[in-house]
Amino acid sequence: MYGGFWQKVADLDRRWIYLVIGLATFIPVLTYIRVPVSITSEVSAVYDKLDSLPRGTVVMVPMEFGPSTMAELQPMATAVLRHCFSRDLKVISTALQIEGVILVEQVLRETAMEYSKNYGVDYVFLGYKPSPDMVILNMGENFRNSFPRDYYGIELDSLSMMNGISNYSNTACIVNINATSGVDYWINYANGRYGADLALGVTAVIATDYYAFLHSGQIFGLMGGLKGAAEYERLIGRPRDIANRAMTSVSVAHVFIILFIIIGNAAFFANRRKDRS
Amino acid sequence: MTVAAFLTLCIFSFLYRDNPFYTFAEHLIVGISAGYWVAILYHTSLTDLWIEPLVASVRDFGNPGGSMIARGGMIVVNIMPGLIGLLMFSRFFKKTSWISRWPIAFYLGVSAGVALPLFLQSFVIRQVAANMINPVGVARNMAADLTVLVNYGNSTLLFWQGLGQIIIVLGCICGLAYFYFSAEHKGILGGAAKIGIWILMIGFGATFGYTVMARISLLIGRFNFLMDWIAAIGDYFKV
Amino acid sequence: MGPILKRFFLDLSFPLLIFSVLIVKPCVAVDRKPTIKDPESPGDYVFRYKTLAPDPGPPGRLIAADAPNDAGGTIIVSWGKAPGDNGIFDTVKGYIVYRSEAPDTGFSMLTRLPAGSGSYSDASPENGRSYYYRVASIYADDTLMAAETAGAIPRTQFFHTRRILVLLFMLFFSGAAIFLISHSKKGGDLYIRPIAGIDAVDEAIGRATEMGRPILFVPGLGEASRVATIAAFTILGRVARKVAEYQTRIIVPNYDPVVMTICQEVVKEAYAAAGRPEAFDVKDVYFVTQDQFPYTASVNGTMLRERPATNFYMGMFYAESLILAETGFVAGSIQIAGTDQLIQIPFFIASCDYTLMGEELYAASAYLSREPQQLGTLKAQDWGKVAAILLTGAGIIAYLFSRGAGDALKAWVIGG
Amino acid sequence: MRREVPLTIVFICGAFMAFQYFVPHYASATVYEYALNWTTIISIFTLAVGIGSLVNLHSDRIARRKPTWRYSIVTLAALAFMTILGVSSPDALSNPTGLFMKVYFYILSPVQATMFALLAFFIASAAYRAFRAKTLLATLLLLSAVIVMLGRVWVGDMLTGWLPEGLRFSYVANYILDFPNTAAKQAIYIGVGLGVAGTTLKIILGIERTWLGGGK
Repeated sequence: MYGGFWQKVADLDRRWIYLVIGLATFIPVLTYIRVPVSITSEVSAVYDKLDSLPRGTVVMVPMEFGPSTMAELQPMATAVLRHCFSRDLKVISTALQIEGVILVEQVLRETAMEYSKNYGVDYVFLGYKPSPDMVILNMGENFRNSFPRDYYGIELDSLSMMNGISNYSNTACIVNINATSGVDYWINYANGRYGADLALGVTAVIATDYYAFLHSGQIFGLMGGLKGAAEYERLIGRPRDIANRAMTSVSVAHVFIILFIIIGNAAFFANRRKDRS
Repeated sequence: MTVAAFLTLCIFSFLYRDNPFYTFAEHLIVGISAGYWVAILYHTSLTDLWIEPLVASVRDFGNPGGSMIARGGMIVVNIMPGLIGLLMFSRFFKKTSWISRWPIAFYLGVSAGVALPLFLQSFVIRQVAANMINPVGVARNMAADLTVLVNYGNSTLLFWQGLGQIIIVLGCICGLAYFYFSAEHKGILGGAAKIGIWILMIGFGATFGYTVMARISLLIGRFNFLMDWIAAIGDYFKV
Repeated sequence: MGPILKRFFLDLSFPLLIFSVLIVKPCVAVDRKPTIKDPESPGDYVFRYKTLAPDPGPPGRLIAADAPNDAGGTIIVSWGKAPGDNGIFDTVKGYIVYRSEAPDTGFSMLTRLPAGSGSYSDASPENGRSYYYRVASIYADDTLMAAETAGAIPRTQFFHTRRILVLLFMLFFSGAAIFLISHSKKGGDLYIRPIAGIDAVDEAIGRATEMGRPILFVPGLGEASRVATIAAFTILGRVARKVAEYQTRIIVPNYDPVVMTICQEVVKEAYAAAGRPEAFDVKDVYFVTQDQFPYTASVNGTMLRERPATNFYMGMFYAESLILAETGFVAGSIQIAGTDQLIQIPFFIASCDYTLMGEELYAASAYLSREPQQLGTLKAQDWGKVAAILLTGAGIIAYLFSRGAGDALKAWVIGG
Repeated sequence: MRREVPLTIVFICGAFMAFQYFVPHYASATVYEYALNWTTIISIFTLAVGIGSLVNLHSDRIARRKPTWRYSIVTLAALAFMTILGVSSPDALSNPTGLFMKVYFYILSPVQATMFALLAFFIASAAYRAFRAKTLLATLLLLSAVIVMLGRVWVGDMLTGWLPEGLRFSYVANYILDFPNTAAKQAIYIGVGLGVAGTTLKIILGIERTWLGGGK
């Protein structure tokens, strides 16, 4: 009878699991309970760097994410941009992933509006060009090589902010928010070839891969997924924003997934013992 | 908004089983995203990278100043990439499809050439440089922390940080030993490879844990969206 | 729970989920406050001791120099910070950089930089001419001219001196690869250790024969030109050959039409080599669709219907990896995977019996095919790894001699 | 002609670009900049060709009345609709109230996002049904995953908050990420770097020719 129970557990219809995980994620979305978020040094390194720059410094925040990854990276992008704009840093941005161009434009425009920043004076959006590797290399020579005109079709030379800004060496640092494997190009080309000071904000899926570059000093900071975004929101003093709210769901869902792994394994070993005897 | 919510539900219906709603949504998106690509490429890339410099150099040709050859040369330089690119379309015709290898060859040659030294530099040499740790300094920090622990009973965790440095260097070497295929895994090499695979597993475990977080985040994003949709409907009925 | 109730819940779970929101939503007090603009930027808690600020003064020592290792046309101007520009006193408003082509007259403003800056790279000069710079610090109301002037001539360089190691390493690696490939082509023997996963292949096929069930080989979602897909072809050749010898059946569902054509060739050849060309059924190597999730759904269906004894996943895999491996596990098949997609490797390890990780897949392919170019490159990569370990060791030993030697070697390796 | 010309082009471009890295002279830098620019422009056409093949594929399906040909009509109609919408108006990409942007935000974006959101369900189901600690290696992997998952969220600290800092989940999770994980990823990256170098070298030298495709 006992073995039969474990057999039933092992054969549970997968749609029950879908239902459980759906509810485990969904109910916390409704409740808005907030949970504490611990701050890690790799995220605060990004914050400290941006926070130490003098007002008016030009930084680059290239954003490569599309609708499929916006749940993770849009909160992060918003938090970083809010920090930049609140500190009167000037922002140059690109969107080298084609699906996300309009999304990035929206994030940039709306955050800038929130801080009443003016286009061309406080921030510039260069937009999209195909083949990110070549574009990243080309921008290392001169932004105008890849982007004679910005996203809105305005010539770069007629934007007052771009005056005297020719390539990465005129920017204080690059905070690349990226969901694609194009991150490697930023490390290899922008940092490796042109020596740009680089930090990454990436999806949690690829975040662990970039600790090696943190260790080697090729990047100075690293934000991974919603957790990274939630930490950044805390650092800029906005612990009620979207990523922090989502951390509740993440917590509950993690617990359930761990439970699934444990129950699944228990059933597996119980059944195996039964098979043997 | 409602269209969006409907399509979201179409996709979620795949969880139940493969069905016409899902197939419909999928085909719709393939078409729309291709059309979106055309628009983005047309507006942001083709005109300002190729057509405008070309037009400008043709206009310059008429202006006096500079040598004829230089001005003519500029036209050639500006027209070439587009012409090479147009060769790509030869692949739609069976007889001429071999010509499309030329632009591919150019593209591949340039990107391979750029990548060769840079991948060696960033992925190999910089990682090696990171592992050139100062053993004396690390040992000193660890000893200091142990002294604090023995004398005051609390740790500054410096010992663990130092140990971590050593784990990185040895772990990396053992990992490389695991991926060393020129000798059988016996003796020292075998031992190193065994430690290497354990280290690799811990690393993959970390990736695994983070991936779970990423996937959950995407789901939360969708639920937040559905909530907004419901809120919007609520507002609509209120008004 | 009764079967009717179960069906009811399963079929209605999603409608219910949505419906529950509609009901729950108004009942839960929700804090949907729009985000409030911060009037003062956060993090700006610096106390300002304006009264204690030092007297205004010019910037410190001014240096102008040709930017090293470049095409020329750039001069780097650097200066010490002016008194009061240290992030605590807010008295310095910024700096102005002036330039002239004569040492003492004709200076014109080049750029204005914010407080805290200490250098500027001027990219507008022409090679071979002299340029002179002055930098002034701007205080709240008045401007102070720096007394010093510094000049430089921009030049172009032929060789990047800080990239010597990269060049050496590239030449060493290329040389090794070319040498080893040609050595192997001439019939020279290059030893590759047997890969553990390969032995598992034979065993798995034996088991399939015993059970009288087919074998499923999934060549991944990559195009035919990807390295992982090419490795998958080699392994497919081996598997198909064994399958033909043991007289079982192999099923290969494909995502890419080109990959399908090659797979058909490979399997056909393997059957011919095993002396049973008549046993090859072309319908078992088929094209499904080029849409990720429908493809996965179809392969899942095949697994549940045919209940293969062994599943092979070789090549490029993305998000579908865990769906496939899960279904295969539940169907009770032995599973052997191999991919170079780092993100998918953990899922395969957790749910498959054997996994070829990254380079192991290439090595397995080189081991089986004995093709000179695969063997030669793999060997050259091994040499590269040894070189990397030796270099690490050299760095650590340099530190044992003296800290200065270690730092110098490390800086040289990092380069620029 | 059909093989030699492309192989020569690859060799010249590749060898020049590889050595250009070590030669900062302005002549070499100028050629380098043009090469980059040309490559970007060529890639525009590569993407255009991709869209062309999509049209080919679906019109073929319709012409031959393949099983899913009705859906192919949907694809082609959507493509035509979006192209006309995007290309006809000059401010399609910057006007947030325009129809083009609306289609993007209300159709394209939610569907793409939802496709990926399905993975959360799949991962949960796989966690329950397939992730097994069958071997020592799989056990290590799952343990490390569980620690990292708990350490990243507040539950982990709630469970171990009473322990000294060095033993809390968040510290241990960070430790795993910072050290063993870094070591593993470094070893992998050194391998990847050498692998990429090997592949690009073979392409430049014309040893690796699969990109030429079949045919003569």
